[in-house]
Amino acid sequence: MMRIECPWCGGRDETEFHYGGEAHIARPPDPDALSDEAWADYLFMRANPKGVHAERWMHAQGCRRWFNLLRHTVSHDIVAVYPMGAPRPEAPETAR
Amino acid sequence: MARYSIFSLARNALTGHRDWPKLWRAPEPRPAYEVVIVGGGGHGLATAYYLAKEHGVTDVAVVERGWLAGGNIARNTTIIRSNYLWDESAAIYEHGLKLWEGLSRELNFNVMLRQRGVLNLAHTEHDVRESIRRVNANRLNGVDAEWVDAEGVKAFCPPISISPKVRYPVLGATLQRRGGVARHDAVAWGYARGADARGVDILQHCEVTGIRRVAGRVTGVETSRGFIGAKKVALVAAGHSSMLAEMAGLRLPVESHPLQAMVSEPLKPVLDCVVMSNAVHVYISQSDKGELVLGAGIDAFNSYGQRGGLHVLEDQLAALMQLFPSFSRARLLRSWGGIVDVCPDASPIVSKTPVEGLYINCGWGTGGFKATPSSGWTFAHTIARDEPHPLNAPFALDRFTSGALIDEHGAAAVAH
Amino acid sequence: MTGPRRLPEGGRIDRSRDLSFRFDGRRYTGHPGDTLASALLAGGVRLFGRSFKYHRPRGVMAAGAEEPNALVLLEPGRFAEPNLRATEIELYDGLTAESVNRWPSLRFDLGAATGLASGLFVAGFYYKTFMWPPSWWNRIYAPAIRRMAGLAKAPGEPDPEIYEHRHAHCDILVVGGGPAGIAAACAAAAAGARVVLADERPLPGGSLLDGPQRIGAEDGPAWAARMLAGTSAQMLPRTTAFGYYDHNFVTLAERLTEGLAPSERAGRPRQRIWHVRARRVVLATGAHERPLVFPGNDRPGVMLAGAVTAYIHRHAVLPGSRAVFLANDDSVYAAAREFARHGGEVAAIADLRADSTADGGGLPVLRGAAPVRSLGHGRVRGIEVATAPDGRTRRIACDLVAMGGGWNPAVHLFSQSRGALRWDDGLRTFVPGRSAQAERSVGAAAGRFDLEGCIAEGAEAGAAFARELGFEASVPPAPPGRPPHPAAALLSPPTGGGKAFVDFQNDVTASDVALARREGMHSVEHLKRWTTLGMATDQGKTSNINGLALMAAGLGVPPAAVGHTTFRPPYTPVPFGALAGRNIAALADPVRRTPMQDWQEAGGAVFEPVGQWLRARYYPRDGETMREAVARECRAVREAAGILDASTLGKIDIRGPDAAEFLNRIYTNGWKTLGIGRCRYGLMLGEDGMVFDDGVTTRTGEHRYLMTTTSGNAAAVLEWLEEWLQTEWPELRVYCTSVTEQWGTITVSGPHARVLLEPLVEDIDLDPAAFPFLSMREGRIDGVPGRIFRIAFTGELSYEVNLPWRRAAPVWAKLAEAGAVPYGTEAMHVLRAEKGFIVVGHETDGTVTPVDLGMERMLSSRKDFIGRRSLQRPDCLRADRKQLVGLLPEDASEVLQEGAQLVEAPGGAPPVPMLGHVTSSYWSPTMGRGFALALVRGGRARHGDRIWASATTGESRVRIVDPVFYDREGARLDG
Amino acid sequence: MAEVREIDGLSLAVLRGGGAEFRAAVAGALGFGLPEAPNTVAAGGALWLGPDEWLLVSGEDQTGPLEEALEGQHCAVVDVSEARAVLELSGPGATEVLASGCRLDLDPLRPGACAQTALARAHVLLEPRAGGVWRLYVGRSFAAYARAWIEDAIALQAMSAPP
Ligand SMILES: Cc1cc2nc3c(=O)[nH]c(=O)nc-3n(C[C@H](O)[C@H](O)[C@H](O)COP(=O)(O)OP(=O)(O)OC[C@H]3O[C@@H](n4cnc5c(N)ncnc54)[C@H](O)[C@@H]3O)c2cc1C
Ligand SMILES: NC(=O)c1ccc[n+]([C@@H]2O[C@H](COP(=O)([O-])OP(=O)(O)OC[C@H]3O[C@@H](n4cnc5c(N)ncnc54)[C@H](O)[C@@H]3O)[C@@H](O)[C@H]2O)c1
Ligand SMILES: Cc1cc2nc3c(=O)[nH]c(=O)nc-3n(C[C@H](O)[C@H](O)[C@H](O)COP(=O)(O)O)c2cc1C
Ligand SMILES: [Zn+2]
Repeated sequence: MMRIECPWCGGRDETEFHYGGEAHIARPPDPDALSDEAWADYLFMRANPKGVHAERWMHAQGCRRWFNLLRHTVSHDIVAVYPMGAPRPEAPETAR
Repeated sequence: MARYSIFSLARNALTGHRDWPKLWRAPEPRPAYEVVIVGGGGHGLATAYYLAKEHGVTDVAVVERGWLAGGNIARNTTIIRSNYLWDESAAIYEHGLKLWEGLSRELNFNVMLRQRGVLNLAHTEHDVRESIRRVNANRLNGVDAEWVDAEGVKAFCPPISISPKVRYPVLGATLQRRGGVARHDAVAWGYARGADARGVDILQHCEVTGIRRVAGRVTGVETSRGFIGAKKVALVAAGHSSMLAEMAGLRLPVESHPLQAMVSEPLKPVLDCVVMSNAVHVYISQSDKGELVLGAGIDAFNSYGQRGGLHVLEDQLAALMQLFPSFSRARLLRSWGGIVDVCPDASPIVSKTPVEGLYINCGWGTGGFKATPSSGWTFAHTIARDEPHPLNAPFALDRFTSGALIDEHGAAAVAH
Repeated sequence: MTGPRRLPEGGRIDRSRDLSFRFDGRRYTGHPGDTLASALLAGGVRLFGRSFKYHRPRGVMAAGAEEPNALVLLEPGRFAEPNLRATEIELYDGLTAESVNRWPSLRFDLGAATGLASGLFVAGFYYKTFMWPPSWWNRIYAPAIRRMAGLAKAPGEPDPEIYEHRHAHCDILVVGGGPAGIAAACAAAAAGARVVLADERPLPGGSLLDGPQRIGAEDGPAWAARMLAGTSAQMLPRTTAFGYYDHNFVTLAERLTEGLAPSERAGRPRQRIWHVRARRVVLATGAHERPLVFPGNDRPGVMLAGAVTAYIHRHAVLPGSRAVFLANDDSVYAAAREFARHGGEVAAIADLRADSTADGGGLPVLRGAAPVRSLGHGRVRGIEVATAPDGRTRRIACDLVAMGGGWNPAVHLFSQSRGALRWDDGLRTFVPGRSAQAERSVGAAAGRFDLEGCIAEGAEAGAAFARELGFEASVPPAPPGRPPHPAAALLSPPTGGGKAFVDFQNDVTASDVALARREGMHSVEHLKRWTTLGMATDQGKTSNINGLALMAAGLGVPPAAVGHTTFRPPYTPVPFGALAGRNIAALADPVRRTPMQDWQEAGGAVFEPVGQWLRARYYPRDGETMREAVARECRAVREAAGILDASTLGKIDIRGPDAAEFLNRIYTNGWKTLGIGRCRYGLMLGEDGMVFDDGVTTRTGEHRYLMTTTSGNAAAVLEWLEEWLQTEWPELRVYCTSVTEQWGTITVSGPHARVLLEPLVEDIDLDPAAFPFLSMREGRIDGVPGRIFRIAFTGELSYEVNLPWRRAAPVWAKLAEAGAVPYGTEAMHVLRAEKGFIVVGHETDGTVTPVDLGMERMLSSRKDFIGRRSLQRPDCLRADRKQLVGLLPEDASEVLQEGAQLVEAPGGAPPVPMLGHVTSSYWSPTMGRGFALALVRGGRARHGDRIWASATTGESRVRIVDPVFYDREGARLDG
Repeated sequence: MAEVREIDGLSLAVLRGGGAEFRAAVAGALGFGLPEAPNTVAAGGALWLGPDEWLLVSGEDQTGPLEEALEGQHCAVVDVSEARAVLELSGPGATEVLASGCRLDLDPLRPGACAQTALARAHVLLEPRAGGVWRLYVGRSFAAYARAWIEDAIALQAMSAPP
C-alpha cells in the first residue's frame, strides 16, 4: 500500500488513485500520417524499466486530477511528483 | 540419468540415501553454444528440454540470473486448464494439457498433476452468456468443457455457497474436468534434470547484461560470468522480458506488474477442485499438503518488486467469504508476489524478432504456468527451424501492428 | 494446586480462580494468566501433538509465537479455530481443545506408521515415485497422498465471529513491548509525538516477564507497568504486527476477545486489523532462541532453555524435576540457575563450548560437551552426551532437556520492510543491516542482549525519531557498543543416533539437509523447496538459521554465503475472515439504488446486477414464468405503453465553448451541427478502434450538452473524458460533471405513451409534430421541473422523462396506476433486439469495430476521432471479419442459446471452424418466434444463407438475415 | 454512542471555473470568496473539491444568481442537490467509527477542513463540523450502502467497548 502525494490533496493511500501507465506518450497530431508500425508503437509499446519510471496517476477518490510522478519500480520510492504537461524532471541520485 | 522409481528409492534407503546423483550438473560456462536460452524458469527449461529431445539440438545453455526456477514458476497458483475462448489460444493450451498428461513419465519425475477439475464461476447474466459461449467454442475445438448450473456447482464442489442471497450469487460455472493443478517446482526441476541429462548446460547465478549483435545478427550474450557466444539467443524471461529486449534494441508491448498469491495453514482436505471467479475476483485450490492456495488480479502499477499491497489480498479474501464462508477461520500463512509480463491482449508472444537469431517468448502474464510444456515445445520448434510452429504462428510480434490481436480479456474469464 | 508441576508461589497467575478446561477429552485445571500450554505443562502433560509427515509424538518446545509443535484445534464445533499454538492461547473457564493431525488419538496414531517407512520418505521422495503403473496415480497414489495432507480439520460452518478494521496514522509506531520498545515509545511520546505501541502478548514487558530481571531497584514488570502508566503512547496489547509494507505501512492484528470463552465474547469482534501508516517505525521485537540439532531433539520433554524460565516466571510452572541444560551461549546458565532456584534439580549444564568461562554458580558443568541423542520412549528419560577431550559419552537421566543454541533476533518485519540482513559471526545469526524504510531496530531485535543497553537503545531511537519529526526531544546518548554474546558454531549432529530435527513441524532432519546438498539443491531457496524447511505454520522461526548453517557447513562455505530465504507477511498467521473485515455479506459491494427501487421491491420485481446497480429484470405477476412476464411486458410496449426505470444510465453534464469540438474527438460521428434541444446517438471507441461505449447526447444549450452512457460504464466514461481533457487536450475549455444521480429517469414507451404522459405534463406539447423524435423539452412534470427526451430504444413512440431523483418515484407510481406496464431490462432487450439495436457487452466484447456492427455511417470522414487510425490497420480491413447479422432459427419455436457458436455444418469432428456466435437471443412475442443477433464471419454478404448453431443443448439450423426484425422504416416512432 | 442521520433540505451545486474574474463574480453573487486552499471550506458554504471545482452548500438554490453573475464566462454551475445525499455522524466515538472505513488521517481534521476519500467502498466528501460532528456527502445511489456501513460500524463499536 503505497502512499502517494497528490499535488493538491497531499499524501493519500494508493487505493484512492487510479494508475494511468507510462507518462509522456503524446497522441500523434496526425495519426493518418503514421505507418502501421508507428501507430502500433503509440498504441502498445511501453517503456517498462526496472528503475525510475515516469508514470501517470489520477486521484480518483479525491480531486480527480491527473498528475505525473517518478517512481522506482523496485523500491517503489516516489522520487518526484509533477504536473501533466511538465517535462520529466531529473531523477535524484538517491533513487534505489 | 539415474532412473527414479520406488525401487531406486528403496535401494537408496538401504544405503542411507548417500548415492543419489545430483539432479543436474553445475558446469562452468563454455565459450559458445549453438543456442543460449536466457531465463531458467519453467518455459526456458522446457524449451531446452524439447530442443534436445525433439530437435536433437544439445549444444545449449540455459542462463539463469538467480537460483534455478526461482521466478514465476516458483510462485504461481499452479492452475492448469485449456478452456480458452479463441481458437488460437485453445489450440496452444490444449496441446499443453496433452503434454501435461504424460509429463511425469516423460520426465521420469513426478510433477504431481492432479486433474481435479476447474470451475469458472458465473455470477451475472453477462457471465453466463460469455461462459456458455466459451464452452461451445471449447467443444468445437476439442477441449473438454461443460456448463453446470448452480446445483451442479454445489455437487461438484460441496464447500461452496450457492446461496442466492449473497451480493453476487453463483449462477453456474464452466467446468473443465481435465483441468487441475500440478507441483510447480517439480515441473521445472523435472525439465531441468531431463535437459541436463541430454547435455544442456544449466548456468545458475549467471545474469545476462547485454546482447551482442553484429550486422543485425546476434552473436552472443554478455553475462555476469563473462561473454557467452551463441548462434541463437532465445529470451524467456517472463517479467524481465522488456529489460532483455531492450538490450537488443527491441521495444515490447509488455508491462510488468506484481501478481500476488497466498496460502493458508495446512488443513485436512476440504476442497477437491479448482474454483475461479472473475466477477468477485478470487481463485482457489487446495494443495496436496493441505494449504488453500489463492490468488486474484495484478497490482495495477508497473513493478519488479515481487510484492504488492495487502489491500489486494484483503479484497480477494472478502470475495472468498462470499463463496466459501466456512474458510473464514483458515489463516493466512504466507503471501508473496511474482512479476508478470502482461500483453495488451492478455495473450503471449512466441515469436521470431526483427533481429536475426533472436527469439522471444514472453507475455504469458498471469497464466503461463499451464502453458509450460507447450510454450517450450513450440518455442523449441521456432528456434530449431527458424520458423514458428502453426500453434504459435498467431502469437507473433507483428500482430500488434496488423491488429490481429487474440484478445482473451473480455470473454475468457480470469487469465489463469 | 493445579497440577503436579505448578510451583507453590510466583508467576503472573491468579491462583484465587480455578479454570477448568479440556484437552483431547480430558479435564484439567488452570488459572487466569495461564496459556493452554502452561496449564497443560502444569498438569504434567508432555504429549501435545504429532508432527506433519512422520507423526512423531511432540511436546511443547517454546513459550510463544515461535512454537512449532503444540498446535491445537480450539473449541471443536461452531467456534472451531484450527492450528492455534497452545503457547499463545489464553486460558478461560470451559476451554476445549483437541490435538490435530492424528488418528484415532494422539497417543495411538496410525499415521505414525509413516515413521516406520521414514527411510523412504526422505526429502523429495514423491517426485521420484508413484509414476508406475500410470493408471494408479489418479486412483491410488494421489488420493493416498491427499489423505495425509493437512493439520487440523477445516471448520465446516460459516464463522460465527466478526472481524473489524481500523485505519490509523501515527508519528512513531513501536512494535514490541519489551524493555527496548517501552523505552522507545515513552521517549517519543514524552516529546509529544503520536505513538502507537503494539505487543503480541497480553501483558507488556516482553522478556521482562520471562525472568528475574530488575531495572535499578524495580522488578522488571513493575517498571514496565509504571512506564506505560505515565505515557501518552497508545498501548495495544495482544496485537501482533504481521506485515511491513511499502511506505511505512504496517498492519496489526489485535485479538479483542482472547481469553474469553465463546459465550463471553458477546458478539464482540474477535479481531481488529489495524492498517497503520507510521512516519517512523521502531522494531523492538526481541529474539527467538535457537534449538540444537541432535538425534531425538524432538522428544517430548526437550524444550528451549528460555522457555523453561518463561514458564517458571509467567505461569509458575516447573516443566520438569531433573533437567540437563544444553548450553551454546551464556543465557542458558541463567535459565539453569532459575530452574534450580525454583526447586528443580540441574543434573548438568552441558556446555557445547569447550572454552566457555561462564559461571555455573555451583551447578555441575560439562564443558565441550555435545548432545549425542536423547533417551526415552514417548518422553525424555535422559540424554547421552559426549564430552571433550576424549569424546567419551555418558548418559544422564533427566525428565527435561533444556537447550539453548543462541538467539536469533526477530528480524522478520525488518526484512519484510526490505531491510538488508547482515550475518553476525559472534551471534552466529542474521541481524538487521541497512534499513530500506524510515525504521530502526533496537534491543534484542538488533542483536543486543544486555538489559540496560536495550533500554538505552530504545530510548535513544524514540527520542531521535521524535526530534527528526520536529518534536523537541533531548536525545540520550546512544548506549555503548554491544557486549559480546558469542555462541558456538552449530555442530553437525552425529549420525546414526536417530533423526535430528531442524524443522520440527515439517519433519525436516539434518540428513534431509545433507541429502538436498548431495542432490545439488545448494541454494537456500532450493533447500527450502526440496525439503519444505521453513514452510510450516511457524515459517521456520526456530529452524531456518539452523538449516542454512548446516548447509553452509556441508558446503564448507560461510553461512553468509548461503544466505536466507525471503521473509514474507504475515509474521504469524491471520484468519482470512479478519483480513476480509466487514466487506462481506450485505456490505460486500455497494448496491446502488434507483429512486424506483423501493416500488420495484415491493412489487416483486426480479433483479439482476448491472455494474453496482441491481436493475429490475422483469416483474412477474402471480404465477407467471419469466418468459410469460417478459412476453406480457413486451406486448404492453408494442400495443399500449410500458415504463422502464432508466435511472441507472450514466449522465454527464458537459459545458464550455469547446464542448462540440471535444465531442467530435471523443465520438466517431460529427457534433458541430447539432441544434440546441436536439439529441444524437454517439459511438465511442477506444484508441484501438474497438467499441467502448454508446449513448445519446443532447445539446441543452449554446455550449451545453448532456451525455448519456451505458449503466455499467458511467464512471469509466467520465474518467475517460477527464483523462483526455486533463492529459491530452488541456486547451479545450470544457467542464464535465456527473449528474447520473441528479435525474431519475422513466422511459414511457408504446403507442399510448403520449396519452398516459400527457395528464402529468403541464407545459410541453407532446405531439410528435411539435416535439419531434430526437429532441428534448424542458418543462414541469407532475409539478416538478424536468426534461423529456424523445429517444426510442424500443422502436415505439417513447418519452424519456428526467425528474429530480427523489421526485421520480411518485411519477412512476402515477404512470403505473394510470395503466403503464412496468417492464424490466429483459423486455427492453427483446424490444431493442427486434430493432437490431446493439448493447455494449452483448454485441461487443472489446474486439468489435463499428464497421463490424454495420455502423460505418457513424464514422465521420471529415475529422479525426479516438480510435480512427486503428480502423485502418490490415486486420480491421479484412473482408471476413465477424459482422452483425440477424438469425432466425428454422424451427420458429426455438430460442437459440446465447453464446451458441455458429458453424457451416452440424456434427463435425473437432476442431470445427467457427463462423461466429450468437450475441443476443430471445423469444419475440411480436413475431411469435425466436430470433437472435449474431456476429458472423463475412456475415453481411451472407443474408439468406443457412448455417448451424452449436449449443450445449444441441445443434440447430438457422438462417442469416438482416439484423433489423421490426419496423425497418421507423413508422412506429411517432406512435 | 455515535449516531448517523440523513439531513434534508440543502441545496448543493458543483461550481467549476477559474481566474480572477470568475472568483470576483462568484464572490459578488455568494457574498463570500471561494476557498483557495485545497481541502478547505469557506464559511459561507463552499467546499474545495479540486483546483477549479467546488461544492456549494446552502439553504437555498444558488444556481440562478450564480449563472447570472457568471454570464458569458467559461464555467459550470451544476445543481447536484439530488445527486448527493448528506449524512451526519455525531456522538462519542464518531471519529473511530469513520476510521474503521476511511484510510484518511482524521485526527488533524478540524472544522474548516474537508476531504474527499473513500468510506469502505463508496466515495465520500467529509466535512468535520463543530461539536465533533462529521458531515458526509455521498452519491445518492450509494447513500443506503454508506448508511448501512456506518450503522454496522457503530454497532460493532458498541459491542467492542470493554464491558
Ligand atoms: C502469483 C502468480 C500466480 C500465477 N498463477 C498461475 C496459474 O494459476 N496458472 C498459470 O497457468 N499461470 C499462473 N501464473 C503465471 C506463470 O507463473 C507464468 O506465466 C510462468 O511461470 C512464466 O514462465 P516461466 O516459468 O518461464 O517464468 P519464470 O519462472 O519467471 O522464469 C523467467 C526466468 O528468467 C530469469 N531472468 C530474468 N532476467 C534474466 C537475465 N537478465 N539473465 C538471466 N536470467 C534472467 C528469471 O530470474 C527467471 O528465473 C502465475 C504467476 C504468478 C506470479
Ligand atoms: N541473556 C540473553 O541472552 C538474552 C536473550 C534474549 C533476550 N534477552 C533480554 O531480553 C530483553 C530484550 O528486550 P527487547 O525489548 O529487545 O525484547 P523483548 O523480547 O523483551 O520484547 C519483545 C516483545 O515484542 C513482542 N513481539 C515480537 N514480535 C512482535 C510482533 N510482530 N508484533 C507484536 N509484538 C511482537 C514479543 O512478544 C515481546 O513481547 C533484554 O532484557 C535482554 O536482556 C536476553
Ligand atoms: C502452490 C504453492 C504452495 C505453497 N505452499 C507454501 C507453504 O505451504 N508454506 C510456505 O511457507 N510457503 C508456501 N508457498 C510459498 C513459498 O514459500 C514462496 O513464498 C514462493 O515460492 C515465492 O517465493 P519467495 O517468497 O521466496 O519470494 C507456496 C507457493 C506456491 C506457489
Ligand atoms: Zn487530490
